[in-house]
Formats: sequence, structure tokens, C-alpha cells
Amino acid sequence: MRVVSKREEAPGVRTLKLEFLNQEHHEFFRNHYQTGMFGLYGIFGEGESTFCVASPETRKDYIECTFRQSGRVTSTLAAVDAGDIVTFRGPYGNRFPIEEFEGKNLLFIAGGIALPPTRSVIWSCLDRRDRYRDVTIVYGARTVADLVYKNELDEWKQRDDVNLVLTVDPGGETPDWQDHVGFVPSVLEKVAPSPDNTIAVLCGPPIMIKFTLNALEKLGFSADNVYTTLENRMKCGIGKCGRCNVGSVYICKEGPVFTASEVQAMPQQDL
Amino acid sequence: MSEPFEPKIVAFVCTYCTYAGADLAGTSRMKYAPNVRIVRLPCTGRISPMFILKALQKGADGVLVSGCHPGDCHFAQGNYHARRRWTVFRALLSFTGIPEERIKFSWISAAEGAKFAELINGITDEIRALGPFEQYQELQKVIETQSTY
Amino acid sequence: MTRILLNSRLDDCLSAWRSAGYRVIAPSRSNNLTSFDEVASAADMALDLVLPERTIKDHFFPQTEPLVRYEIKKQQIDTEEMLPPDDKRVFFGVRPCDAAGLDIDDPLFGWDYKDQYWFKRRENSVIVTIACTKADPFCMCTSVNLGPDNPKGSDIMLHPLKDGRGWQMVTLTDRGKALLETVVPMLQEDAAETASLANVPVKFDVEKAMTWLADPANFESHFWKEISQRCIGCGSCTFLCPTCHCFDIQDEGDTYSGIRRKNWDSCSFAMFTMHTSGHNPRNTQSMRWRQRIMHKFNYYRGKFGVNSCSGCGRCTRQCPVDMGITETLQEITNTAK
Amino acid sequence: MGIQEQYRNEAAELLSSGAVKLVIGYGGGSTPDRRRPVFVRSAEEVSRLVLDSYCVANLSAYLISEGLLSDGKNVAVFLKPDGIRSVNILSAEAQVNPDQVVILGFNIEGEQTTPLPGRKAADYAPLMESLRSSGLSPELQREADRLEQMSAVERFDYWKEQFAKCIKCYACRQVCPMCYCRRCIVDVNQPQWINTSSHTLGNFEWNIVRAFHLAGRCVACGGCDRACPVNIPLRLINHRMSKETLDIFGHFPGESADQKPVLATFRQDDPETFIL
Repeated sequence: MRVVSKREEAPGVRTLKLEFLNQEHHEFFRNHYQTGMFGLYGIFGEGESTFCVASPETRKDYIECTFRQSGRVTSTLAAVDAGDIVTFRGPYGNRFPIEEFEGKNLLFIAGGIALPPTRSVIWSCLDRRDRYRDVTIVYGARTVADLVYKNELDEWKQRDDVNLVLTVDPGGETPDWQDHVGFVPSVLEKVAPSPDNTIAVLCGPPIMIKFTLNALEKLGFSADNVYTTLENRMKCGIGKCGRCNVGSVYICKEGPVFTASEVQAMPQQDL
Repeated sequence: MSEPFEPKIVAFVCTYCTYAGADLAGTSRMKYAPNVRIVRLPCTGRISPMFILKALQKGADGVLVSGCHPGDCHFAQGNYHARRRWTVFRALLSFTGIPEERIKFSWISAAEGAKFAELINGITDEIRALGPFEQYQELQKVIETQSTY
Repeated sequence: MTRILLNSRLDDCLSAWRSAGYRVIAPSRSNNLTSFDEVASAADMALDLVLPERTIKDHFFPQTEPLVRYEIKKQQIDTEEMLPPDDKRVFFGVRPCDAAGLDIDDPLFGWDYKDQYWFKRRENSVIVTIACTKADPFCMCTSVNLGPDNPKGSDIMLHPLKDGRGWQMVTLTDRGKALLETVVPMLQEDAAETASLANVPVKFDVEKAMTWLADPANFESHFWKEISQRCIGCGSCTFLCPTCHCFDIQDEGDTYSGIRRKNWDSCSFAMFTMHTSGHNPRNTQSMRWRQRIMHKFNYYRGKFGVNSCSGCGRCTRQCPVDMGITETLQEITNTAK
Repeated sequence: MGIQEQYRNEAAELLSSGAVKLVIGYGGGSTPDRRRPVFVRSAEEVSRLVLDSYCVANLSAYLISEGLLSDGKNVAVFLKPDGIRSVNILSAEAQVNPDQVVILGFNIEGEQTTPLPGRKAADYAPLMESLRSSGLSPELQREADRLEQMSAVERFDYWKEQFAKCIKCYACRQVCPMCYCRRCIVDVNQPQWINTSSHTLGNFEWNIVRAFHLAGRCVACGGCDRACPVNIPLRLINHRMSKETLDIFGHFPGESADQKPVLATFRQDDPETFIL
């Protein structure tokens, strides 16, 4: 795929917008991609890395992916420029059942670099705004600089049909920071969204997920109405190579999207 | 008749002495064989044996490692440490069948432009006579084909 | 009356198979190691062993296998898929546990996405198995409900004759039949007594062990720490296992050209599941050993209806610290109520 | 009282007095001639300990298990002279604190297992002197001599065939007390120095790197050689490297806990006949 544009989201975090070079591949993607699925992005000579497709299923002309530069592949991906070619394998995995979300209130909760998978759902819903009721987005990062998609955060803030709650970890705020300071679970408890007729979509690092699930439980959310994604190390993406499984569940095939109750049924030590 | 074999030689050199020596050979317009690719490093102490393996992996027929004479190291001790390392590494390569003639070590100071030119010519002739390091390069060729399995 | 293949006619069979377009691969010993290699004659075969050190898995799922060759040009990347060759192969002198290993792995490579690299080799191979007449203290096929003459995964089963003159030949599949057709003139129709099979004692109660493993309460049992304390985290048990199938994908080459390869990987390695963030879901050796056992005797069965162990015992036989599936399942059988 | 009984008693005493929190020793294995490492934490369990001529593994490798010694408590470990040398090297390289290691030393000669007096690594200093001359078994020595006689081309072919067998299970690394890097160079991929694939080239590179990193550190316990599931004679390479460092630098690895690692030090008059 060809890189259309590259955007610096936060220190070390970049978004690539990719377009298809091959019509047939694009057609396949159009027919198969649904929000929640992931792909393996790669550079020949370096390898492949797994991240979600950060663009929503309502916008299939291109693929956006957002990643933090940390290893060999992501460092190379971070260095590409518009016009360069990268590889994409996918879409793989399962999806958020967003038609089941219709007619409900939506609560999106994300931490740090985990906004991208959430964002795919957010836009899929916002692009069909009339099908859903209240939309609340709780997003936190370590510092103000680490918040990603800043321009979209501004856009969501402006919209009166979206309730955006931003927070940064204590010590991560800047002098002119107007929003919350605190960890996502505690801010969530403060905001206290109603669990009635509400679906929660939760993405973040393992530790945040753990505490946020507790907070949601306290607020009265049923584990069946909380969706999250598990993102393990993957190599093949097609249920063969054996590293992504949690218990008997192949994340690459049966995931990455799970309800909290499904996650709770997995062996917790393996997460 | 095919072209005469021209060896590929990689030289890992320290910037303070041998590289300066090579520079001197150049500015003095001394002619030496063009078969050598020079990689400049801060000190011979920085020249990891991994570099030598990498050079062989990428198809070098010979490797030269060169730095300051003992006592002249810019960092005082780098070449002393390097010397021990080379002694051991050279023995290891030799024991695994990588001929000593293909891996050369030398001290060349910044003033020894002539020695540099001579050495490169000498090594190039010697490795040209040895021919390509086919045994090692064969290993690379094999992995580029589908296994016979 | 059954078909008999005499030792003395084996070389004729090899020639016949070769002229029918088959490569003949059999256990052979070189450089102090017995593995499956192409052989020129019966004399090259090492059929007398209990079990070769290496498995036939090597020839279906090689330790390193090129997948794609790439070449990067300006604004264009050329790729070429490097599928395995089409040549037909006879595997002669396979042991039933190794043959079963192939059968066990078939569903994994076939579910959802059908792995061509595996199946192309599978389809072009005929497995001629020799039933075992001897076993060593590590053999445990009977403990996993297989046995010294189990036909799983084999196309032809050879039963050694009691007098040692050769083997009784039983075809099990169409592929086996087709192979047999090529050597009918070399076979005898005869009644002969076959040697008694190896006596492989049952070492653990696999059903009981599986019940224990299936109980979520045992997942965090202290047992796992105890049993794996001495595990050094090498991958030899997984790499020598006829059913272990985990792999890694690595690019070798540079930014101009190179090859993307599939290499064996092992759940014993700490890096196997390590996230880029540093979080490692299986961050201790006991978790990794538990994963191996659970995968073989719980997860795999849940997904594909079969345990991912064929009882060859190589994990224990080759373990530098004398661990292995046998000990673990024995301990489980002993502790389980 | 046999040596096994004697050492069981001693282990029990160490544990019950609280002098050590753990005894790492040998226990019965899955066949009569196999011994497996066992970890004994209480005096009641010492009957699990076995000590005889089959106890050949170098258990010092467990001393570098993550976190084992970080609580400052002592650990006792059964060690042959090669293991004692390992402890010295690990101490010299600041991987273990020798004061935390109680050594239950023993020696095997033929079928005989004899106790070695002394409990701390330093107690064994006189023993070290006598070890310097120890060599390969006659059988391996013949193989080593044969290799030395070969031409470079022949030696290359010899090792090519040996390394072709390698499956990169890294048992040689994992079993080795000297391989304690948290992240081995082959697991580093920025840059990727050597091929990770286990084709012959990648295997060649890995085995050269492994041997180089052990040069002047190997104590010839033979663990890698025994662990190798594909029977590569790793001991031959290690031995060749040890010979080199002994002959040229007079370095006998693991002589004492304050010995400088051979490649981290130098003498101004180190020989350099090969340098042009």
C-alpha cells in the first residue's frame, strides 16, 4: 500500500494513511473490513507488526493506522514518507457488533495509544450518528503531549452530540490544562455515566483495563455490555503460529474484540 | 574468458590513525587497489567481531581490521583490548575453517600513508590469489532457494 | 496370505520408487545424529533404532522455510511466493508416533486458512511406517491412547516378521495402495508370523490428567511452579516434538531484496509472547511450561478434537534437565482425585 | 557414612539452622542413570537428594535465575570443581555475590564420588591450581587433534556439517552458567547482527558468536555438549578457545573470584605476531 500521508500524533506516535495499489485488494478490503479488525503492517526487510485498523468501517477508501515507535518494524514504519510503499495483511480477526449498539447510549473509554481501536468504533458510530443515543468518550493519557488525535479531540469537543471527557495522569498536566487530572478509572467513577441501556467500549493497557473493569462494575455495568480488545503479540494473524492465545482462545481468530465477560472467563494469569 | 576475479575486501579502521593514514595515502596521490571498502569507526576497541561476521555474511572475500599502534590509541587502551579480542577471535575463526589469510589485522598510524597503500595492495593480491570465499558465500546462496525438503 | 517385503528386496523397491518419481527419505545416521534424510540404498538406513533423534516433521514444517522473496524497486515491490517443490516423496521407516504427529497437526494447518506449505508437502508424501518391536524407557505412545502399531497418519504399515527376514505390508490409504502398486513384483505372497509388538507400559492416566487440566481452579496451582522449577527454557522439547508447530516470521535481507522466512519458535522462549511495551503475558518459565501442557492436552483437544501429543517421548529423552510431558502428567495423575 | 548421607545431613543442617534458604542438588531421574536438578527448601526433604557419579550437571547455572539471590539470603549448591570455577567467574563478573553461595563440593573420578572440603568458593583456591592441566577425554582429544591436522577447507566442511544440524533451540545457551545476558545478542534485532533463521549460515554465525562469548570463560563442564539435542561437539570449540587463552594469556577461567575476565583486560606486551 502507498503512504498517502503521515501525521505526528504525539512523541513517538504516528498515524499513516494508506491507499491501495491494487484494485482487487481494495475490493477485498471493502467487502471484508469491519470495525475492530486488525492487520499486519510491514516493511520488507524488517518484518511485520500488528495493529488495529484505526479508520472506521464507514470510510473504506483508505486505511489509517496509528502506532508507537518502539521496535524494529515500527521504527522503520515511523520513518516512511508519503509515497513510500508498506505492506498490509488483513483484515483479520473479529469485529465490534455495532449494529447491536443501535438505539443505545455509548460509552467509549480509552487510555494512551489505545484510542486508535476505539476511534474506529467512535467514527463508525458518529458517521451514523442518528442510530445511537448519547455518546460519551473518556480518554486519558499519561501527559497532555501523549494524547493522540488532538485535532479529532477538538472536533469531538466542539460537537454537542458528543460528551468528551479528557484526563491526564497526575503530573502530566500542563499549566493551561482545563480538563481532568487523574487516572481513567477514578475519572470514570467521578463522571459516573449511567449503565442504563449503555454499551461501554474499553481499550487500554492491561493494567488500565483491569482497574477500569472494576470501576465499571461498581457503576453497575454488566460485563456483557462492556467490550474490549486484547492485543497480543502476533506473527501469522491466521491462527497458526501459536503465540497470541490466551487459554484456548486465539486472539487473532476469535478476537481481538471480546466482551468483559468473555475476558473474565479466560485464565487471568495469561492476560 | 571471464573477467579476472576482483576480491571484495572490507576494512574496519579507527578514525584517528588508520583512516587518517588512508587519507594521507589519498592526498599523497598514492595508488592502491580499489577493492577495499573502508568503514570508519572511532576506535579499534569499537570494532566488534560481529562486524567481521556481517562482512562475511554480505559476501566479503577478505576483511582488514586496522588501528593505531600500541601506545598511540586516542583512548589510551582501546587497541590493547582490541588486540586480545582479535587474538581470540582469529583463533576461533581459524578453528571453524575460516582461513586466517582472509582476516587481516594491522597497525597503521596517521603518518603511514605509504604503509596503508602497500598493505592494501598486498592484501588484495593475496586474496585475489585465494579466490572468492566460495565456501562461505555458498551458505548464503543455499538459503536463497527453497529447501529441498 | 499377506504381502511380504523381504529385507533383500528393499533396494529393488527403492529403485522402483525412484523410477516412479519418488524421492526416498528414511532415518539415516550421519555426524552422530539420526534424522530423516534422502537415502540411496537400504544400507544407508538406520531402521534398527527405537526412534531417530529428529522427527519427520522436519520435512513438512522445516525449521526454516522461505515464504516470499521480495525485491524493492522505486515505487514498486516485486514479490514471489516460494512454495515447496512438487516432488513426490516416500518416507520409509517412520515410527507410528511420528506418523501420528502429522495427522495431529493437519487440522491446525487446515483450519480457516489452509497452509499450502504444509499441505503441498503432505499431499506429495507417502508415509511407510514400521510398527515398533522395541521401546525405550521414554516411549509413552500407549499413555496417549496410541500404540506401537497405531495406523494414524500412516499410508502403509510394515509389521516386522518374527524371523527378521522382512516385513508384512498393510496398506492403509489410497496413497499407500498406489505406492504398493509400484513394487508388487518385489513382494511375496506368503503367510509369515510377525514379531511381537513392543511392550510400552502406560505411564499416566491421560483422561484423568485432562480432567484435572480442564479444571480452571488448577490453572493457578502451585503445582506448575514446582514441576517447572528446573526448566531452563530451552526449546529442545518443542523443536524435537513431532506435533509442536509454533513459528516465527522473520525477514532476512536488506531494503533492496531478501526473503521472508518462517522459522520454528517455541513457547518455552521468554521472547515468544513479549509485547513491545515490555508486558509479557507468560513472563515466567512455569507459565510457559503450563502453556505447553495445556496447549497439548486441553486447548488443542478443545479446538481440533485430539491431543497434541503422539507419545514419542522425545521431550523427556532429550531434555537437559530430565523434564518432560511424562513426568508432568504422571504427577498430575498422582495428585488428581 | 557414604558421601550422599554425609551431604544430606549437611544440607539438612544448613536448612534447619537457617544458614541457607535453598539447597540446589541432584535427585533421581526418569531412568536409573539420569539425575535431575532438585530444589530442597526444608530439612524434611533432604532425602530427595542423591549424590553419585551420575551427578554431572553444573548446577551453578541456577544461581543466576532472576531474583534468586536478590533477597540477600544464602543458597547452597552441589558443585563439582567446574561448577566452583563457574561461581568464581560469576562473582568476578558481578553476577553473584560469592558470600551468598554455600558450596557443597564434590568430585567424581570414575565411579568414585569424593567430598571436597571447603564451603566457600575461596576455600577451593588450592584445588584450582591442580585443575589447570586438565584436558579433554582421550576420545575428544583424538577428535581435536584430527581437526588441528585438517586444512582450513576441511575444517570448514567439518563444522558446516556439524552446524547444519543445529536447530537453534538454544539449549547450549540456556544450560550454560556463563550465558546470563538478559537479552542475548541473537534476540537483539536492532541491528540484527546475525541471521536468526536456523539455516546453516545462521547456525554458523550463532555458534561462532556463542563460542566467542565463552572464550576465556568456559569451565569445560560440558553442559552445552550434553544438552545439545543434535549432538554438535560444542566441547571441542570451547576447549580450543580455552587452550588459546591459557597458552597465550595464561588465563585459567574461574581460578578465583577476583580474576579479571581475560577479554576485559590486557598487558602491554601481549603477543601480536599476526598483526601486520
